[in-house]
Amino acid sequence: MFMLDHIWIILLLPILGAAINGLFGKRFPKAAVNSVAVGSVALTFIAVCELVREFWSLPAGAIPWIRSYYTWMAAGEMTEHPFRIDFALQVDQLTVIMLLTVSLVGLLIHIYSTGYMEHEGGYYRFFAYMNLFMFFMLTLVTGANLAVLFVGWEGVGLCSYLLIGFWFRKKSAADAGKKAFITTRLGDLAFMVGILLAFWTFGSLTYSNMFAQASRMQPDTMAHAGVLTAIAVLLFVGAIGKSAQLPLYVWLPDAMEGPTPVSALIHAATMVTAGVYMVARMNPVFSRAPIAMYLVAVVGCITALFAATIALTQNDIKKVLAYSTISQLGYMFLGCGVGAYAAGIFHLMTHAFFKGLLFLTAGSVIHALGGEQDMTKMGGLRKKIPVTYWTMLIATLAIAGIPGFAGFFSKDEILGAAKSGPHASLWLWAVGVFAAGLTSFYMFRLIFLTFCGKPRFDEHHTHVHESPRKMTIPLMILAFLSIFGGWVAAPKLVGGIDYFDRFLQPVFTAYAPTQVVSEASGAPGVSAGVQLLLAIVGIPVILAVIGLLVAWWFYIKNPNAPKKLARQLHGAYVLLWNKYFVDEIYLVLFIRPLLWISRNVLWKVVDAGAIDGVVNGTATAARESGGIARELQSGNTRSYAAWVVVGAVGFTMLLLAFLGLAVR
Amino acid sequence: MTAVTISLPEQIANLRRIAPEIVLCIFGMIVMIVDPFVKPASRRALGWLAFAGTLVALASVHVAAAEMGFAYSRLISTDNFSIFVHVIVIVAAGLAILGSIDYLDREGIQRGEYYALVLFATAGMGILAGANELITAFIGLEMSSISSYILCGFRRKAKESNEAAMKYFLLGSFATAFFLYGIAMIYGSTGTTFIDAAKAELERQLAANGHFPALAILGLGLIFVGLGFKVVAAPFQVYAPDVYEGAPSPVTALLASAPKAATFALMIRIFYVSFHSAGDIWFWVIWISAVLTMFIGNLGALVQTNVKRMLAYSSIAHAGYILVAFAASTELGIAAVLFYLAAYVLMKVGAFLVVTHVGQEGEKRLNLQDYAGLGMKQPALAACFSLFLLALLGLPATGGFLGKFFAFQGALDSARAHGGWVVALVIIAAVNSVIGAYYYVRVIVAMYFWPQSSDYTPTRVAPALVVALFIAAIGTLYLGIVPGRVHSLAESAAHSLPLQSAGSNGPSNAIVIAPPQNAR
Amino acid sequence: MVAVIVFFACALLAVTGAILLILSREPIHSALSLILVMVSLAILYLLLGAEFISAIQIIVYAGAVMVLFVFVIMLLNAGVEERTDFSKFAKFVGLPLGFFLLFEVARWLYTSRAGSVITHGAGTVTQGFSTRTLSAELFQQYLFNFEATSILILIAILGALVLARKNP
Amino acid sequence: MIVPVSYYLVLSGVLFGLGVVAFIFKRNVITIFMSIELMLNAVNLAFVAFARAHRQLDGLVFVFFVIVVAAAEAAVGLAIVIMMAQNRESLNVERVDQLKF
Amino acid sequence: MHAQASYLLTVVTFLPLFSVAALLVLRSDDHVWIRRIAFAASVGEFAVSLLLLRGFDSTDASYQFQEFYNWIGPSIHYHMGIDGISLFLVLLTTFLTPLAILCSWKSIQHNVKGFFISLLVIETAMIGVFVSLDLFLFFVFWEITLVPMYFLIGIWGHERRIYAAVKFILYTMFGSILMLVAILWLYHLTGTFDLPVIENILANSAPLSPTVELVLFGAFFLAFAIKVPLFPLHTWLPDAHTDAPTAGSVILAGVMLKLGTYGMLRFCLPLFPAAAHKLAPMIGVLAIIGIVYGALVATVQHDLKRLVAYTSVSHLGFVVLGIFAFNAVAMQGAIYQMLNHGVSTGALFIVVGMLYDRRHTHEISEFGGLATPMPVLMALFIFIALSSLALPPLNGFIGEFLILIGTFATHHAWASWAASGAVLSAIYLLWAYQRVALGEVTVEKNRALPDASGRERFILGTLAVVILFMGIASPYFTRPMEPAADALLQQMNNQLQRPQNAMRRGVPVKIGPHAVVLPAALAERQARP
Repeated sequence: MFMLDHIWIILLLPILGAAINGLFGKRFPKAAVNSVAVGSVALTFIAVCELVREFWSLPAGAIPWIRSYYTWMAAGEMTEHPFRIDFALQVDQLTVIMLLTVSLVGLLIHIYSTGYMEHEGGYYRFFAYMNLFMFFMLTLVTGANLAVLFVGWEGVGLCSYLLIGFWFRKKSAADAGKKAFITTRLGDLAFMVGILLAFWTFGSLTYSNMFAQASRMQPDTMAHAGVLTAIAVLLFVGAIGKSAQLPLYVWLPDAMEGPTPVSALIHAATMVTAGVYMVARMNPVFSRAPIAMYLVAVVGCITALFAATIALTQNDIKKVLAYSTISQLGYMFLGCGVGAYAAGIFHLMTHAFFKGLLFLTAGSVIHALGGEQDMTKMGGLRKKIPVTYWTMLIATLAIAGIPGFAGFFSKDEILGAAKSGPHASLWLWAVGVFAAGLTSFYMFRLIFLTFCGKPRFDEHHTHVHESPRKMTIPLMILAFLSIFGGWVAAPKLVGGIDYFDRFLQPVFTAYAPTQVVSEASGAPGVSAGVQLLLAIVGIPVILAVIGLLVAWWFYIKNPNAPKKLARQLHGAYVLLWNKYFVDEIYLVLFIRPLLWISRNVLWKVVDAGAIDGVVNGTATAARESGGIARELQSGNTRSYAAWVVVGAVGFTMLLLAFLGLAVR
Repeated sequence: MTAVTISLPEQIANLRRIAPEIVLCIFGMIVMIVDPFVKPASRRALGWLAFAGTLVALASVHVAAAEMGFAYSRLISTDNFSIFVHVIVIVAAGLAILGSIDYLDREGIQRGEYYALVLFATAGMGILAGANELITAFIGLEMSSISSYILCGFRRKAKESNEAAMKYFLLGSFATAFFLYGIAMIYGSTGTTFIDAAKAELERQLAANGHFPALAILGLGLIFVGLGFKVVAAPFQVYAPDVYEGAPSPVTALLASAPKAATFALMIRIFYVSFHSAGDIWFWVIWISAVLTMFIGNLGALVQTNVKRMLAYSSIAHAGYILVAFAASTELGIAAVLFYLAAYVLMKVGAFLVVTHVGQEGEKRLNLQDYAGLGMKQPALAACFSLFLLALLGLPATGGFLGKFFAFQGALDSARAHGGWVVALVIIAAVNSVIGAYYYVRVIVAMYFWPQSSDYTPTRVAPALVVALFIAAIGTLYLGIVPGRVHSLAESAAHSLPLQSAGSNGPSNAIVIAPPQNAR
Repeated sequence: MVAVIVFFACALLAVTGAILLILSREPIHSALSLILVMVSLAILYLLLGAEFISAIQIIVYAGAVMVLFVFVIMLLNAGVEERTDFSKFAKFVGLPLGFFLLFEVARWLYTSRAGSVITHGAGTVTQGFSTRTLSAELFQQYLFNFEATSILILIAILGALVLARKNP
Repeated sequence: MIVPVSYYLVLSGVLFGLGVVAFIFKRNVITIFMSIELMLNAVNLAFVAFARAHRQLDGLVFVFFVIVVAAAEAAVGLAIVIMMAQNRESLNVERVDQLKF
Repeated sequence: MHAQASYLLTVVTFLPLFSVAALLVLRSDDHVWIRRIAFAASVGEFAVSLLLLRGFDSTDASYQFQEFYNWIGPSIHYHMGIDGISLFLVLLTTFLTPLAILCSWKSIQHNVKGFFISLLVIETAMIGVFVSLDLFLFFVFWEITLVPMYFLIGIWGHERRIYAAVKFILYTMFGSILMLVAILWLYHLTGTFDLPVIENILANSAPLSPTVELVLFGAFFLAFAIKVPLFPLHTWLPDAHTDAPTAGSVILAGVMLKLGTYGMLRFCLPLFPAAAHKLAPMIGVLAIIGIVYGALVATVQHDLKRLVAYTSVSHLGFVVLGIFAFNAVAMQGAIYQMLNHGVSTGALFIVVGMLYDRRHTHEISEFGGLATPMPVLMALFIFIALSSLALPPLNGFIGEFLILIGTFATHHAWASWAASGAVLSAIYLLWAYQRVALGEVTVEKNRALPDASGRERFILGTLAVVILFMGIASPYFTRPMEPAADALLQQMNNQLQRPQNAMRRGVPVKIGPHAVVLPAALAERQARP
């Protein structure tokens, strides 16, 4: 039980790595930096495995397993409403899944990065940031209360900022980093208020206490329902920022300015899914707030479609993946929103595998082309970088939901829940399914544009080469996971048990509201074989295949068709190409007015004009009256004598007048 | 009328009670006698002699203090109050003399008469401080005034000095005539000119008629004209900037400090003792005058570029603050006035002595611009000046602050009697001290923040001046940090005045408690 | 009756002298008018039974002091007074208020308690007003003041010495 | 016929007032100085009248002192006038306004 | 109550002044030794002040290390003492001063002696403010802080230093002079200047009438609000900061602004609870306006130092909000935030000063891409900026979080609005950082700028460690504050609940080490039925 008692070791390892590399890495040789960085994450992974091993032998009653290490914040401890936050860590099924995903994907990406970043300046810095990120991400998932979660939550945001702006000399990179941080902070504002409200509602921020309180509340009563909904909505707004949902998704495409491993780790596999994790973690609250749930589902669903449409027209390979990520995150929220938290988390995990893989392979492509990201300048790479091609194809098949691949199982579960789950809604399902078709289309478009057809780059100048082993091995491992990572749920298709779901059920049922039935398996009364068939040739799959075919038709069969179509549907195309002008709208609607008001009204008018005007005006008035006062001193003795007489008359009259008052 | 024979011991006691005046006058005469026998080059020794005179006078204050009581058929009252003021006046004179020694050399007017006049003037102020009779006070006032007129014109060749002397003389005599007429009226309405006897008579008449004799009140008003003129209370302050600017700087130092202290002492005796029961009436005069004085002084100073003139305006402003304490019409108010005077004299003399030095030959360098960079060239001098300025500004840990503090405290203390008006007065004073901060601070700005003016070659600060500045600075700090002793002396001085008439309440040590809201 | 006539005559003379002092443009005329005032006051002092004061009024004031004035006027050759009017304030505020003060003071003096005492004509001098008692008062009761005035005279001498000497 | 003291007092007041008016009205230093003397004379008259009213000697003694002071003042004042005359052309006080504001 | 005689507070308060004496002995061109002695003195002072921590009983709400002597007359005492509120503020002062001295090591080249003397004098004065328990003594120290700061700005400041210095001193003096009147009025009402005694009298025997209380509260509050500075009284601050030398800004932002918030805690709330309650809504709104306004205006500044100055307006708004939320958590948060702001903003000013040392400008446009030539300095910059924008687990977060969570208990809307400050702070700090540090080097001169020297690394490193420590070990600080903060609120509540006419009898009030007997007249008044 060593690891269970010392969960903090999992956090310590990466932060140690970050500290060593950050403080001294500049003087280290690359190998040393590598071994510190990868070593610490590898050790973390091992520690996580050990933790999971020990977790397995825990009795059900001991879960969630909480260890509190020290008091982090304390105030008003002697009052009626003490406030105390312990630095406490928690292990339960959800944590285990997250820990495994994060540490494994993290490890693979670290290994990959040693190859990818080999020739970059600031090598040590990169790994210090990456380790720091691991620390915060692990803090986020292991924290036993919302405050510790918030530490990780903000910390990953910071690392995201640092890593996006890793090439800080590039203005766009620096801008993107800042945009990412500030946009997510906007969500965090609501998140913070949500935390405040949660604290004053539940009297604690520790999950177990909060949930116990929540389960005692009456969602039927207006007051309770209102406050629970408010908490849920506020927290979810935080998730919107962090997980790049509408309308705060704008930072994620820009975040692609960062090095590709960063995109893989942070902006695909782990950080952006923190919102999903949080919603799943807070399921006792969300489940009692149907309106919030519906909001989650709707936002997720619309984002899934919205981002997918933008992805259709993008040419930057990473941008496509970024929009794809937004879209897939939408699926996860859709899952959570319809009550299928397990499905959402399942998709989170499989997405971590295949989207991580997609980014890494994209990185490999870029690496191979010497930094080229524009797909219109690629093509025909299939033969030249076969490992990359095959692994990317696997990932694409996974994301497109082709049966047998990991993504198929998770997406299917989400869509299934949307159709028949506790909070099912047909239109959510329909939109989700349509988006799935679009996903298939743009992903295959990506594959075809990149790997098929004739090379559109200058072959003489660009020496295309397969990436080194340390990059390809992680690709292969992830490809393996992209195929088989979802198979734990496979038995369900034949009427068996969804092991993933069952493993996670305790987390979602422990405090679940009684009236909600959480089991959402396939339609009863139909034989296993038919179920399997229905699933495999279900509408989503069919749409996925259609998407594939359309992509094939457009980009292999008939390469001129896209341009023609773009010309025919000019308006739509411009709209999509420019990402619905959202960035521009934000600029005109919010940013510019805010800056203008700040500068020209608040600073120049209120501060310098009004307030200082009053202050300086007083000074001027004093000086003016000083001028008057000095005018008394005309230098003329007769005037002076007159003043004496004025005083004499004035004061004697005054005295006599008061005397008169006294007499009367 | 029977001839009164005075016993020898009584004679000696009388002499001891006016020992400081005697010492001052004797030293004044010695200076004059020695003067013809001293070579012009070594006349500065007369200055030291005169300074020694002030030292001996200071020592002789102890002699007087050991023999409290009325002297010379009650004309002079040697009490704690008079002793306190004597010390202030003599210290101011001593410092002014120290500041004069090298100044007179520099201006080429080193003459024994100067010192003699300073000593005589000081003796006159001493008489003012101790006078228990109005004609005695009048003579004391004239002794100090006439000496001051002459001292103002001591730089004979300088036109501004002439002008100052003329203005001061004419207006001073004018105001004195009012003062004298006031005395006549009090005499007329009470039949006496003794301050304590007048009090009794006035209170008798008050009891008999239910009101004060109008003539006495009219006399009080005219007395305020005369004395207000001397303490530069508005609207009688008009002459002050001109005279202070034109007079030789050490004389200004003396003029702006010592006579003010002595005259305030007399004012306290007249207003607080004789007219104690009319406090409700004269409060308003003081109130209005205080407000006018503060505003005129501070606002006028605000626009000055001539440092000497600025300090002149500032002394008007300070008269206003003292009047605030004066308005309290309580024992605490008197103590506050006395303490303020003690602090004020030190800082004002100190400030003017610095001006004396920086002015250089012919007092040409009086402008703010001439102080530019003084902080770098003569750091010690500038530090001293800053100390005095900050003290005048009322910064804590200096005497100036405690002066203001006690003044405000004394005034607020009388809130029971005068209600919100006195609070308003204090607030006005507070606002004024912020206005005042600006121009004091501006001099510091010039000294430290402005680039050094190139045409100024600093001259060595003469030892006598160093001693004077040192004393003034230490005194200012002493009064700021451990003012307890001086303040308790001031309190006992205030207590020594026969303020109370029979049957009236004790000094309001003013613990007024807001009445309970719904007391039954 | 004689006293009344004398009083009014002298009062008239005194006021006339004062007005002449104001109106005459030659300083020497003013000085002479002032002497007129002083002399008539001396007569009034007699009427009030203060012979000694009356005497020194003539000797010291009208005699010594005014001679000094006349002497200085002659010395400086002071010509016709220049009637400049630089101070509007003095003209429009000072002078009216000066007259106002005149009436005010006169009124309150008139109504005062002391004013209701009735004096008798010349020759009804009470015993106390003799020069002998006066000097006793001066040298016993007011001895200190008397001594102090000596210093005052000394100061005056010093002043004259310092200020009026020739420029070297 | 008898003369009340108040008559003398009124005369004193009138003279004092005229002295004040003269002080403000006159421009020549010497005549201004004379108006001060006029005021002092008025005071003296008041003193004597009051002494008479109170049947006291003190008032007369005061007059004595006032005269002495006036004499001393005169000496100094005239010395100042002479000094001014040495340094300036005019004895007009209105022209002596170098110090102002 | 600790009855044993202790001179520690006197020593801590006046030790810097004694070092001034040592400095005065030195020749004024002996810069090296002046610096060394000043630094050694301030470090020694810090070490001595740590003794306070050792002897402090963190479970005790009362004043500790009390010293009580007669000073002036019967009513003015030399009364010192600290509680949980002032303890750390004293330590903050003694901690920041050595760093301020160290960061002026090279940048001050003329009139070195005067500079360090000013710094040490100001240290004494500020500590004096925090430890005074006598209103008179408090006011003396309060005013004395102004003068050395005025000289710091005026002599060693930048372009518009004279305007800034004069504005600073007049602005603050205006507030404090009215406070003086209020102090005197309190004396008039109670007959003493001793804070605990006044508290007791006002609370138990002689409650103020609502109007008087409101007026007195206003006078005190105005002085403190100007110092804080609370919107709209803040305009002296940007000017003063912009033109102050680095050490001046550090002390000004680090400690002097806290004098205002400290004053609110120490005087406004306990003495005038009803008025504080009545006006709290208004003050809370002003604080929030300050938070948002300061942040917005900071965003558009093109002068880096002015930008940081405006952040103070924003951050101090949080503190005021926390104080006037009347909640134990918020109040502790506010006190803690004072410390945080002192450390973080002090550090920010030090960074700005280091840039100024190199380039002699504060214009952001003159920088750009500095991370290339000076990575270490810029890394420390971003670290400090993150602390300032309240990133967990750094110190700023704890303070703001505590304030928000406490405020939220009573005022949901306030807390929500205030939370927006966190977003805005991210905007202005990151934008500023970006324009300074990121991108290509835009000004050719900047390419060759040296990175942080050892001394600079030491200064910022120390601050960074403290920032981190305060972020992860906050109870170490907040727990000793708790009793004092609770007692304060308790006292306020008691007074608010007590009906005005319920006067307690019991004439001798035992407060502090000495039994203070009420003035006779008061006692007499009480004895009357």
